[in-house]
Amino acid sequence: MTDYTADEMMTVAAARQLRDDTACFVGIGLPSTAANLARATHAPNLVLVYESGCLGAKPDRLPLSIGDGILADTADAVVSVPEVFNYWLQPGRIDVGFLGAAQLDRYGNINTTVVGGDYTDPRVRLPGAGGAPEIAASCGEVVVIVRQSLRTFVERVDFVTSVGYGSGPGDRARLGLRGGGPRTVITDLGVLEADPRTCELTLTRLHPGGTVEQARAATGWPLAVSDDLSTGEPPTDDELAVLRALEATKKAVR
Amino acid sequence: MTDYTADEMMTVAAARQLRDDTACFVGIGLPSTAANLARATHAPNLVLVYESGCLGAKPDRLPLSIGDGILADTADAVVSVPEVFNYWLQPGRIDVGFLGAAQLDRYGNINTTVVGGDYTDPRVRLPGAGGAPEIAASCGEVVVIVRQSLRTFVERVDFVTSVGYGSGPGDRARLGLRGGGPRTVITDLGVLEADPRTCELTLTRLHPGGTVEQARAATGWPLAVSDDLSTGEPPTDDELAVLRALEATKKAVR
Amino acid sequence: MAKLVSLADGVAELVRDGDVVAMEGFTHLIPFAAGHEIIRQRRRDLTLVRMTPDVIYDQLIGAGCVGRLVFSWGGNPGVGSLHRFRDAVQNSWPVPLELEEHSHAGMANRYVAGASGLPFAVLRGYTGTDLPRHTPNIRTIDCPFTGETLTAVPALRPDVTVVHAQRADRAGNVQIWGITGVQKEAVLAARRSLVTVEEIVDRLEPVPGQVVLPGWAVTAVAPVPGGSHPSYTQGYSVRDNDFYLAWDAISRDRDSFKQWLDRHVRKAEAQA
Amino acid sequence: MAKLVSLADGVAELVRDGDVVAMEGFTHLIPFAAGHEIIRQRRRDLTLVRMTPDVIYDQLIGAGCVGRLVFSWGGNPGVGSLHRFRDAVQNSWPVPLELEEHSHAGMANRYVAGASGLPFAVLRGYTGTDLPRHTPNIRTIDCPFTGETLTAVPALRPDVTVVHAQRADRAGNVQIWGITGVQKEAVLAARRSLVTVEEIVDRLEPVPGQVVLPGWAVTAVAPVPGGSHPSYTQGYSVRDNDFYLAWDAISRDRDSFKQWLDRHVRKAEAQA
Repeated sequence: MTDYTADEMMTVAAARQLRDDTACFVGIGLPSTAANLARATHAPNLVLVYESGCLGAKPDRLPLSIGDGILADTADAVVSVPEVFNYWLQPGRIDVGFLGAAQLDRYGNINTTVVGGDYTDPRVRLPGAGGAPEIAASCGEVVVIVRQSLRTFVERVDFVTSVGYGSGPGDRARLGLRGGGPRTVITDLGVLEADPRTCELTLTRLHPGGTVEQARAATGWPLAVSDDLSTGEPPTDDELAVLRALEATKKAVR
Repeated sequence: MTDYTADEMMTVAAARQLRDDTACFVGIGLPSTAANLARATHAPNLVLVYESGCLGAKPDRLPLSIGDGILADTADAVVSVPEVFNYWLQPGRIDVGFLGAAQLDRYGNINTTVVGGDYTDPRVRLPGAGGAPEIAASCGEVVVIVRQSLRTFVERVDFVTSVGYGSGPGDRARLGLRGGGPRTVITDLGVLEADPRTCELTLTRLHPGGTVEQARAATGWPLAVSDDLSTGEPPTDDELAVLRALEATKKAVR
Repeated sequence: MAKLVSLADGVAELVRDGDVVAMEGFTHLIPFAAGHEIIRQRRRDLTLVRMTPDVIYDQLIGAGCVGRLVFSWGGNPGVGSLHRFRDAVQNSWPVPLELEEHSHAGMANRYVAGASGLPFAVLRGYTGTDLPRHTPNIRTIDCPFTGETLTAVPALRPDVTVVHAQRADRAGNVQIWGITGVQKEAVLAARRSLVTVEEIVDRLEPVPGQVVLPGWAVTAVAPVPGGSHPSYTQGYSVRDNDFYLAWDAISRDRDSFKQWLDRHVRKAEAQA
Repeated sequence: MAKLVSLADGVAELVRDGDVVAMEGFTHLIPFAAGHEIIRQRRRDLTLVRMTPDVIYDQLIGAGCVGRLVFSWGGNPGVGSLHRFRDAVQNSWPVPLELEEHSHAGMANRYVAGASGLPFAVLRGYTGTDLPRHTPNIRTIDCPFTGETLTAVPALRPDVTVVHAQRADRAGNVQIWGITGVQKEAVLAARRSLVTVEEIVDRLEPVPGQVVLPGWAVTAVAPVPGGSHPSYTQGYSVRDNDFYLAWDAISRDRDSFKQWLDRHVRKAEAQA
C-alpha cells in the first residue's frame, strides 16, 4: 500500500461519500477536488453543478476556480448565475451540497465570514457567504469537508454564515429550510455524522491510525462518539493514483 | 400616382408614425406589417421586438406569426419569453408599443377579450390579453392601428384588456403606469391623437379623400376634432411598392 | 436521467385524467403529436395550461379532453380565432370550459416562480385592466423597501409539462434552439415532464441559441419525428401554413371538426 | 446604439466620483484594464458592487478609490484571501471600507430585480444566518397566496456597470460566451454601462452559449484587447494563474503593493 497524507485520506473519504447518479453542488477548494475524484473513480455519472452556472461539468483536470473555462467547455449546459441559484438550487433539485468551512460547531453551523472581534471590527475578515447559505438551506443534504482543529471545531461559530441544525432538533423546520442539512462532516481525522435524534455531529468513523483522543483534542466541544465507531479503509492505490494525477493537472496549469 | 386601398393607406400612415433608431414592441397582424414597412422604408434602424423573444428582428418577408422562424434567424438576440417581458418590456426600455384592438374607447382603452353578454357568457369570445396589458402599461408610448367603425370605436369598451388613459387625465399616474399611453391611433379614415389636456382621442388628420362626417359616423362617441385638422399625404409609389412586395412574401409562403 | 419511451407509453404513464397539463411552445415546436396521442388515449377533465393555446388546444377542447383552460392568448396564430375554443366557452360544447385568464407577462412569471420553487411572482402588470375582476389569483403586494404596490401571481406547478424539441442524446439531455419561448420554465415548473424530439443522437453538437435541459431534470423523452407538424421545428421543418388556414374552416363546424378528428387523429396509427 | 470610445474616454465620461459601480465577472472576463483606468483617473468614494470581488477590487480598494463595498464573496479565487480588502476592513487602510454583505443568491436576485425594473426580489435565502443582523436591507415578505414567509432584497441599480466581453460589432452589439455569470443583469440594471471588448468586428458570428447585448441597451463599448488579463477571455486568452498566486505576496504588504501599483498601473500608458 502506498503512503498517503492526512489530506489525501480526507479527500478520498469525502469522495467516497458521493453516490453515482446524483447531482452535487460543488464549492471550490477541497470540495471540488473530492467531487472530481469521485467522478473519476466510483461515480462516473455524478453531476457536478458549479455556482458559476455550469451544470454537469466534466473537467479532465482540476479547475483553478469555480469559474474555470474547463467547466463551461465540458458542461451539459451553461446557464446564468441567477438561473443556477433560482432554477436549480432553490427548488431543491440538487441532491448534495458540498461545502468547506472556516469554523464549524456541533450542530454543523458554518462560519466563513469573520473570526474574532465583532462583525465591524473583526480579528480576521474571511471571504464571506458566497453561495453557501442557500446551498446549506436547499440541497437534499450537505457534506462538509474541513480539517479538524480547535481553531475550526468551535463550541459556537463567531458568525452563522450557513445554517446547519441551528441550535438543535426542529430548528431547520422552524426556519423553513427545506434541505436535509449537514448529514456528514469529513475531516483529516475521521467522519462525523449528525445524530438523527439530537442533530449533534457525532464521530462515527476514524481514518486508519487515528484515535478518539486525537479527535477529542481537536474539537472545541465535548465530542460525542458513536457506539458503532468504525475505522475507515485507507485510500486504495487507484484512488491515490487518480487523486495525485488530478492534483498534478492543477500544478501543470500553474 | 398609383391607386391604393384604405387598408394600404392605414398601414402606410402607421408605418410613418415609427421613427428610426427607436425600439418598437410589435403586435401581430397590422402592427407587424406596418413596422416591417417602416423598417423597409424610412426607418432602417428601427428595432423590432417581438414577444416571442426576438430582439432586433430583421425579416426580409412578413412573418406568419410573432413566432415565425425568420424572426429568430434574423434577430440580434433571441431571449426567453420571461426575459422579453421582465428585462426588456417591464423596465421601460421599449420606445413604442404597437397594438391592434377589437374595441377602443375615447380614452384609448383596448378590448381584445370579450364582446357582448358578460365575461362568463360572452357574445363573442376573443383571443384575450396576450402581451398587450403590459405593452400598453410600459412602453414609452403606444400606437394603435385599427379599422374605424361603430363596432370598434365604442363609448365604453366591454372589457378593459389594456389600459389607455382609463377614465381620463391623471388615471395613468394614479394606477402607477409608467409608459406614456396611447398617443396615436391610426385608422383607415385618419389619425387620432390623445389631447394632452383631456386625454381624449381627437381627430387630427384625415387620409386623402376622407371627411370629418365619415369619421364621426364611424365613432361611437361624440368625436372631438382638432382645430388644426390636416389631411395626410397619400402613399408614395415607393411605400406602396414596398408594402405590396411585403404582402406578396406572405402569400408566397402560404 | 430521463427515460427514453415511445410516445404512447410516455403519454400513458405521465398524463392522467384530471391532471394539470402544460403543452408549451410559442408558435414554434408545438407538441401536436403528443396532443393527438392524449386525444387517442381519451384523457378527460384536464386543466390545460398555456400562454398561447392554439390549434392543438382547440383540438383537445373539441375532443372533450378539457374542463379548464389557464391561458393568456387563445387564437389561431396569424389566422384568427379558435372556433372549438369559442364553441366551448359560448355554448359549452362538447363540455363546459372554465377559464382562468392572465396576461403573457403574468403567465411567464407564474412559470418562472414554479421553476424557482417560489409560491408566487412579482411583476408590474394587470393594473387597471378588468382581468383581476375575473381572475381571483391576481393580487397585489407591497414592496418592503419602497412601499410601492405591485402585482403578485401564484406559481404554476403543472402535474406534467409536454414540449417538443429538436433532439436529445441517449442520456435524455434535450437540446432546443430557435424561439425557445417559456419551455425551459414550463418543464422545470412541472412535477413530471415529457419531451418529444425529432431525433435521438449520440452527441448533442452545440448550436448557437441553444437551450439544453439536462436529462436529470426531464422525466421522459420520446422520439417523434415531425412531432410538431403543422407547426415547425427550426432546423427540421417549416410551418405548414396551409393547415393553419384550413383549420379555420374545418373547426368552424362541429361535424367537419369531428370528421377531421376521426380521420386524422383517432384512426391514425400511434406514432413511434 | 452604443458609442465606440477609447477606454480612457469611456471611464472619464461614465465613471464619476461617488458612483455606485458594478464591475462584474465570475472569474471569467474580469474587467481588469477598466479597473486600472479607474485607478489612473483617481476616482474616489466609489461604492463598488460585485458578487465576487477579487484581485481587481483588491487593487481598487488598496488604491483608495473605494468607500463602500456591496458583495457576497471576497477572495482571490482559487488562491485565498484578499489582503488589501482585509487591511481596509481590519485597519481602515488606506481609507475606511464600509461593507454591505449578502449571499450570492441574494446579490444575483438583486441584479435581476434591477434589470427587471422592480424595486425588490423574492427568494428563499439568508434564513437563520447572521447576515440579516448586519445587513439591514434583507427583509421578509409574505406570500399573498400561501402566507409563507420568504426573503426580500432590494433591487441593485448601479450608476454604471463595467464588464469585459469577447467582441462587439460597429453598432455596439456585444457578444459574450463561456461563463456569462450575471453580466447581462448587471448591465441591464445599471443607468449607464461600459463594455470593454477584445475586438470590434464587422459581423458577430453566432457562437453556442452566447449572450448578446443589443447595442441600444449599452452606453459605450471600448476595444481593449487583453482587457481581462490576468483573468481570461474564453476563446481569446487563458488565465494567468501565476499572477493570481503572485498577488498573494504582492498584496500582503502595503509597500510592495504600492510599488506594484506605481509600476504596473499608475505609470502604465493608458490602453487603447
